[in-house]
Amino acid sequence: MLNIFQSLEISHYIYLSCVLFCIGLFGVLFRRNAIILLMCIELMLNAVNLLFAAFSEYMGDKDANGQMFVFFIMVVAAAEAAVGLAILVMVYRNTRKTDVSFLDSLKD
Amino acid sequence: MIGILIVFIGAVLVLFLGLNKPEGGMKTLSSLVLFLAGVLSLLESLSILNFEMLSNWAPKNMIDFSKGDLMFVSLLAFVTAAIIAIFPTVEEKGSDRLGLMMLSLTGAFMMIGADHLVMLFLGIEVLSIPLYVLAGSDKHNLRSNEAAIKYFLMGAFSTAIFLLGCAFIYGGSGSLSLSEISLRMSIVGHLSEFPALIKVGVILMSTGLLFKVSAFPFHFWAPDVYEGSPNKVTTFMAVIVKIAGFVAFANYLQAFEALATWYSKWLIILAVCTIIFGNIAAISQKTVKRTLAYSSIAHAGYLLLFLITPMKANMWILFAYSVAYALSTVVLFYFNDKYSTKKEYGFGMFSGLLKNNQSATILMVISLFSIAGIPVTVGFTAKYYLFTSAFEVSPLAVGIALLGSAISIMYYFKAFKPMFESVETNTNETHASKIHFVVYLMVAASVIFGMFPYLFERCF
Amino acid sequence: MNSIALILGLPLVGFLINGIFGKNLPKSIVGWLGTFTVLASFVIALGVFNDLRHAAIPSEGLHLKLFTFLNIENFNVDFSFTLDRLSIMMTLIITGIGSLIHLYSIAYMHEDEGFYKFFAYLNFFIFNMLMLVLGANFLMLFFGWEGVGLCSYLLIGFWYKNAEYGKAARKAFIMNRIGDLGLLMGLFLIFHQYQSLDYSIVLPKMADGSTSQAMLTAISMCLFVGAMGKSAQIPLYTWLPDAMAGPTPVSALIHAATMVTAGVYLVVRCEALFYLSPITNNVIMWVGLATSIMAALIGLKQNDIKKVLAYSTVSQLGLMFVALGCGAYSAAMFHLATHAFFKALLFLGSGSVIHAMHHEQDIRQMGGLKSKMPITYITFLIGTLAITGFPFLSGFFSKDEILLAAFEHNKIVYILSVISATITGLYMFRMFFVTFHGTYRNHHHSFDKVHESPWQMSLPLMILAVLSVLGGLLNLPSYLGHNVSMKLSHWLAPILPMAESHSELSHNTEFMLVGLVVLLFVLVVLYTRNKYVSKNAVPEEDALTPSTGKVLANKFYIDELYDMVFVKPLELLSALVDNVVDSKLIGGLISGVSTLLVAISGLNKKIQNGNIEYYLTFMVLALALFLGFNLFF
Amino acid sequence: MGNISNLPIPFLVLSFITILCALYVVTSKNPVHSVLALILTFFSISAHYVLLNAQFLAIVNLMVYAGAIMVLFLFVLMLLNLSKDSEPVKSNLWGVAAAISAGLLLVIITASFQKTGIAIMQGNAPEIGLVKNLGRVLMTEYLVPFELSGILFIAAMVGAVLLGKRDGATVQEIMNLNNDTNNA
Amino acid sequence: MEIIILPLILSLLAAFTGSKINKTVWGLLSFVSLFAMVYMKQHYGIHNDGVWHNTFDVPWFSNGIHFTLGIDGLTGLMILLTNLLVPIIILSIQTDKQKSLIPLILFMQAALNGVFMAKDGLMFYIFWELALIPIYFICLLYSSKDAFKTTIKFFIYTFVGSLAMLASLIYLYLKTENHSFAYEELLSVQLNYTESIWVGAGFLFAFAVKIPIFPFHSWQANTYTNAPAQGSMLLSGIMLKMGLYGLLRWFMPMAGESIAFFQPIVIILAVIGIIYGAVIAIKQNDLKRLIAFSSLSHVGLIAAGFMTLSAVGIQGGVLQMFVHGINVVALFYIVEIIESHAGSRELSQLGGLAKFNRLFAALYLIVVLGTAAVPLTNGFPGELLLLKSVFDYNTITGVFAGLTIILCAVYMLRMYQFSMLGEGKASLNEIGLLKMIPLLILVALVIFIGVCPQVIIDQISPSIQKIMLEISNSKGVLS
Repeated sequence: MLNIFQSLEISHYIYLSCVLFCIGLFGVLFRRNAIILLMCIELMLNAVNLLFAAFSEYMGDKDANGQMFVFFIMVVAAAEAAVGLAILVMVYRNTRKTDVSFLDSLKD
Repeated sequence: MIGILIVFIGAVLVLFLGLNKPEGGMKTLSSLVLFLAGVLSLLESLSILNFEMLSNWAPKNMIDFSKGDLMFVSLLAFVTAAIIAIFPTVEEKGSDRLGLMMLSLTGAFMMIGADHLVMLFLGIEVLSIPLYVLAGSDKHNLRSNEAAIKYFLMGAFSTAIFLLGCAFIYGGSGSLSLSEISLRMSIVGHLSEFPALIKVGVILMSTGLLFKVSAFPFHFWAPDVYEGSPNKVTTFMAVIVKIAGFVAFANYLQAFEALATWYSKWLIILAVCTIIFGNIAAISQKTVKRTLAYSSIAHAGYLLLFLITPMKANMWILFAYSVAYALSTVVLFYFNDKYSTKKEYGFGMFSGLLKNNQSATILMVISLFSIAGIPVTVGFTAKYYLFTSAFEVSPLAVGIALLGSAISIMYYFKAFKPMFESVETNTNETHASKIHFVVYLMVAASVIFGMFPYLFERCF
Repeated sequence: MNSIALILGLPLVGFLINGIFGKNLPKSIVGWLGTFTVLASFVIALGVFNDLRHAAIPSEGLHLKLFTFLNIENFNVDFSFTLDRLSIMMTLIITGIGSLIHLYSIAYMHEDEGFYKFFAYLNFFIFNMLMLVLGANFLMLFFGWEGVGLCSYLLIGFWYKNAEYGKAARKAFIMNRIGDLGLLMGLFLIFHQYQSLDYSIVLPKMADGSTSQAMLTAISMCLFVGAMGKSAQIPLYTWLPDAMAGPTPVSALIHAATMVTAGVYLVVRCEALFYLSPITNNVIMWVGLATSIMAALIGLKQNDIKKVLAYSTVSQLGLMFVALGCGAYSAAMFHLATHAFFKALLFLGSGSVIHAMHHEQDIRQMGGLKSKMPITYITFLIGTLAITGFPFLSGFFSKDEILLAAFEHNKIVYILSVISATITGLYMFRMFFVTFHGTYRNHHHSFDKVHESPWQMSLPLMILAVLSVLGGLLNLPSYLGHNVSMKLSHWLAPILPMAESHSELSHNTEFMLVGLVVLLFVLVVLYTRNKYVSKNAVPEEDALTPSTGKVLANKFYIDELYDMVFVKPLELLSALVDNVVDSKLIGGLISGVSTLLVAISGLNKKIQNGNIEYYLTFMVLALALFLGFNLFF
Repeated sequence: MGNISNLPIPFLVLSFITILCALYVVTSKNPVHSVLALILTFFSISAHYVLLNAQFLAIVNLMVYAGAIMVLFLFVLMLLNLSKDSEPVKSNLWGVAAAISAGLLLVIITASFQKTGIAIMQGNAPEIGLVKNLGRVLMTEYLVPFELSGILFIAAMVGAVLLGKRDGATVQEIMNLNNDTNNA
Repeated sequence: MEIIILPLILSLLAAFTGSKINKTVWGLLSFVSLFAMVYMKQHYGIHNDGVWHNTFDVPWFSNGIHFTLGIDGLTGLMILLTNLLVPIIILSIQTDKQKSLIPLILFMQAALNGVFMAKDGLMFYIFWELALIPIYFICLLYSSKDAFKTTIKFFIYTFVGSLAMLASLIYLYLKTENHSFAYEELLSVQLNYTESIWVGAGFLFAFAVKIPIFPFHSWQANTYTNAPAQGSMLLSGIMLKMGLYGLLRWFMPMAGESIAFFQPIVIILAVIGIIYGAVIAIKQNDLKRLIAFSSLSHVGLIAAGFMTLSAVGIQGGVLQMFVHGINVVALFYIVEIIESHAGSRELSQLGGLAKFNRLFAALYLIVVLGTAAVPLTNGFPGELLLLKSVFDYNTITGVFAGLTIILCAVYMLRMYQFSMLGEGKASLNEIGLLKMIPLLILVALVIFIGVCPQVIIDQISPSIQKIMLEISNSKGVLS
């Protein structure tokens, strides 16, 4: 489609994905709202998706494996989001909080 | 495949038939279905039965159950059947919990049989997602809620890391199929020639799996989630997730056999750390459940030792250890569930058990011996096999593991003090109640397997 | 039946019957059984004695091997016995005096509830003592050695309800054990050197001069330590006076006549060894001398009739060791024999007194007993004269021989020995006069109740008195004529090949020395008679004793010293080791490990704090570390 | 690492937008803004997919992520009335710690690839990312996972229902219920 | 096999019917294994050739790990001791309340027989551990307050020891040519010096804890004190012998070259232990504690004797193992009688008991004398041989070890005096004649062995020679 790949290296996508992934990761560590945490995890997953797609392109030769994997990740992410939000809503119903730092009654 | 099929169908059946009935009504059905799945898998693994049609339908490149894998499938099916059978059900209507547990089990089967990273990933998720829910299934208990959200967030997080690892491996090896990867790796041959992508991928994927099996330092979720979840779910988590995780881990590492010298280096360190950490942290625990949680971390450490041995020929050792671990852990969680009350969930719950219920005492004693690895229980046999095979690779690690099992006595035997105490009070109703016959069977099995250990080797 | 087996076996049979069935037997049977078994042994021994006199080879004796005791590689010890000229002499003394004392005990112990036990113990003692002297190897000797120590323990503590007696008994046993350890080490050295413990193998090898001087000295010193314990020499003598807690016949038999002389026997038996180790000889001589003088001095101020005799025994034993140190083995044996006679006599006599006085032992509570107890009085007098060296009584000759040997050897030793002998006279006559002369001083029991003892008691007294008088005939000095003199020395000569035949002194010198001794004796008698009979002096109350006397009365505070130097520190050490080292240090180390583990375990609380953010951060950091570690190192 | 100036403009622009949006997701105080930023991120990632010859994925990404999942998030946010800046701000220390952790990981991961040689992307056949091709692969090679992902959905559905089911307990009751266990 | 199966069956029977049948019956029944042992000895024809005859052999864990039992003179003596003492221990149970000890004791008997007969390394380890389990429960079941702490300490301590042994065994196992745990195979392994030190240290640690050799003894006194008398008897009478047996049978031949390295260490530690135990025993007030420390002292001597590697030392040691078993069981039996009939085992509460029962006093005295190694009692020959061997090894250690005969007399006589003699505060209830019979048997043995020790030496000496040959083969150090 485009000739941009003439000068594009796979490493660029790796870096991009890693940066995205780590941004998500930073969010997970930094934020306390469970919903935002969930969103950050989605961001991390998307970073991985991007990487898979890039690798799929990089492999060339009609390799659809990477793209298939992205497909399945999306499937799982959807299911995960559903369950995660259900849990979140349940917790919120019981405690009126979505702040994870208050959930520390289970400890040594 | 037959296992997945039957358990899935069973789960759907249970879900629909039990829609408006109390959960107890579906208990027998679900454990029978699981038992059937276990028996069929066992027969298949012993080459007595053959389900060619099924295996022909499914392309081999995705999921492939070897004979050994089928043994694990049947073990997990049996154990889940036992868990469902011996633990009490909730009073609510609807059999969602049973159904979810069975669905989760199919995920475990997928992990065991996975020969493709997609399959492995999917298996992990099918195993985990119902578990996130189950952990929080005691909806009105804040502790259960907390367990669910902790488990979910950390689980999802580790999944992301796992997936990043998958991506790197895909990028490094150009394939997602484990056997394909293995083939390509063996052609490349020399260690230094592997792209760094693969090593990073292996580490990241391992992190995801180490999280699942709750190995140090990715164990943080385990004590909290174990404590907060309902007892039945905790048991399921402690046994099924761990065993399935290790089988998957072993299968997946086998694909990277060419890297064995490299990965066994850090696996040894991890194993040693996990053993030391699990055992030491367990000492100061006050509640039985948390103690068992840390004990399961320690067991993860022992099992990590397995991963440094030549795994292909030794899968039966993993099996033996899984049997030992499953039998004793289930029984101990059962007793914890049976005797703990709202007020007393520490070791005091066993106080005066000897006086009130001698058979329960004996069962507990044998299970504790088994989990502590004292002969002639299966716990010893399994540990013996495991340590002997690991000894050749790293005597030092085995030495520490031995020390670890000595430390473990400190907390396992804590239960004996209240048990053998002479108490003034009259018969304790909870203590005096009958014990499920399956528990007897399990304890008997742990002694029999302990006395005739060659059964394991023969079956593989 | 072999006569050795009979000699040994009869007392054993007596012990077993009395010990097992004695409780249910009438006292008369028990007593006579005990007596007759020993008497029978004596008679048989006499027969053997007769045989030995006519034996073709004088150094040879009878042998008896029962069975192998131990046989491991080259360590081979048999349960075997030998009866030669030396052991027959000891056997005769043991069984002879033993049977007299048995007879005496029938009456003396008649009232005691442990009557059967007493006879069983006595018989057992005789058996052990015989084993000691008859054993054909050092281990047999050791058996008897420990056995008599045991019997001594049992008999000292015979009145077990009295805790003090029990303490004395234990003291005796433990002191003996200290000596035994020395003996045992000597045995090990002997075996190490000669690969055997049999006399027949070891003794000739010792004599042939092939052993190094150092080894000989080491062995002999070890054996001497054993002898010190058993024969109550400094520093191991303190048990003997305490041993007087036992019934008087026991004191007579064990702590005067037989057991305590075992040390002398041992040295004589190993004559070759000791003869060849001059260092040890010197040590023996000086230790013996010191013991002799010290005990004599202490004896001066003792008021317990038996204590006086006990210190006298220690003193006499010291003299015997002086003789041994000087190489006068036959003189030592001679004194051993005569001492057995008169000391047994004295003890039995004192027993008779005690019996009459209803177990009162303090001489200050006595006095004027001669009228009431004529037989006892006369026999006691004979005994006193014998021990103090009244001319031509047994003690005179035997002591003289020792003094001569000392004179020959070392003049200083001679002078000190003479002093010791003189002090003997002082305290013996002091005791004698205070007890039998003067006026009766006891207020608890009236004088009328004092009575002469029954015949079972007086008969042994009389026999022993006769022996004390005639005992000198055994070994008359050479100046009395060649035919009658030195019988014992000649008898023992084949057993003692190394010891020189002495008497290089001219008879004149001997006469002069004897004269000196006699003169001293007379002075002593006059002095004491003057003090205790004419002036009727009575020893002061303990509190009033002047300071020098106090030191003597308190036995030089040796017991206190031992208590301070050995017993207390040991007890302190025990408490220290138990409470500090064991529980705190070693026990603490082990429990410290578990405490440490628990403490480390508690640290986990900091990390596992329930907060998911921490968990996630830790996981990420761990992962980073993990990756970094793998990729960079 | 290649020279940035050599990179094609579309890639650079897209990457810039993606990272910027992602950062906004993470740092925005308002959850709704975060969601919207995340949707933007997904859009830009979809554009990347198009660049990478993954047309189907680009569409699916928009539909599933930006469409379904994000709407779900928004829905929950609205439902729980969390649209305002309810989240207490974490201390800077936490921010630093999190940044260090994440940065460390990033540095280490990227540093790991220093040794990986510069590989020019080969370029795929453009038609590979079309639904026709992907569908074929999905129904042949990936049939099993495809079927089995059904189990996943059943599980997720049952789970969500189980948790979402109302059973009439009020907050107060739940609090009471939990009090005794918490205190014990 | 018979003598493992028989007690096991009896144990199960006792567990199920225990409450109905008198304890004496169980005591008598347990004598059956003694007869079985005699039968076995006849059956397998032990010709005193020193060979460790196989009596039972089936593959077990895998082909290299067999269930192999064997018997020779040494094993024979040890199982004789076990099967002789166990009935006596059962008969020593005083009240019906303690009946539930019987199955545990019988189980223990089976395990102990297994330990002594095991010819396969792993089996040895398994029986070794199995023997630990019943004793742990015996200690836990009827014991005083802080029993849990002491028993867990005991258990973990010995468990750590046995794990060290397991590590050594596995190391040897992996070194064998065809991966086998058979005794002969393990013996034939050639190790270099460093390896042999590690392997030896593993074995030695296990045995040193069990024996116990100073300073690994800290579990001992408290465990003895807290355990019921039967537990103390089993522990000191038989279980300590496991350690010594292991030292002789497993450590010394397997340690290879390193034995020269361990020899002085063990001997010095053992000699320290001799004096250490004796010194502590001197001031003890609790009879059981006193015996515990005396035991430490006595077994130290045995260990030292073994490590001199001389025939005299080893045979004397084996003899003394047997003898110590008898003596210490007799002592604990006496303590049990005193405690149950006089109401206390504190020396400060006792005294003057002799007047109540002369027979008891006499038997007690004989046992005390036996322990204090008075000639013509059983303690003497063994101690003589041991002291001789230690003396020959090194004069100074010999002299220090010899102090035991003095110190032992000190504390044993003190113990006897303060409990039996004097005026006393305590009184002794009537002791049935039936209760005296076990004591009579033991005392008869005390005297018999004291007079004719050679009977036992003859039994063991061929097998000891064989073991010594194995030791010298494995390293060529033995002179």
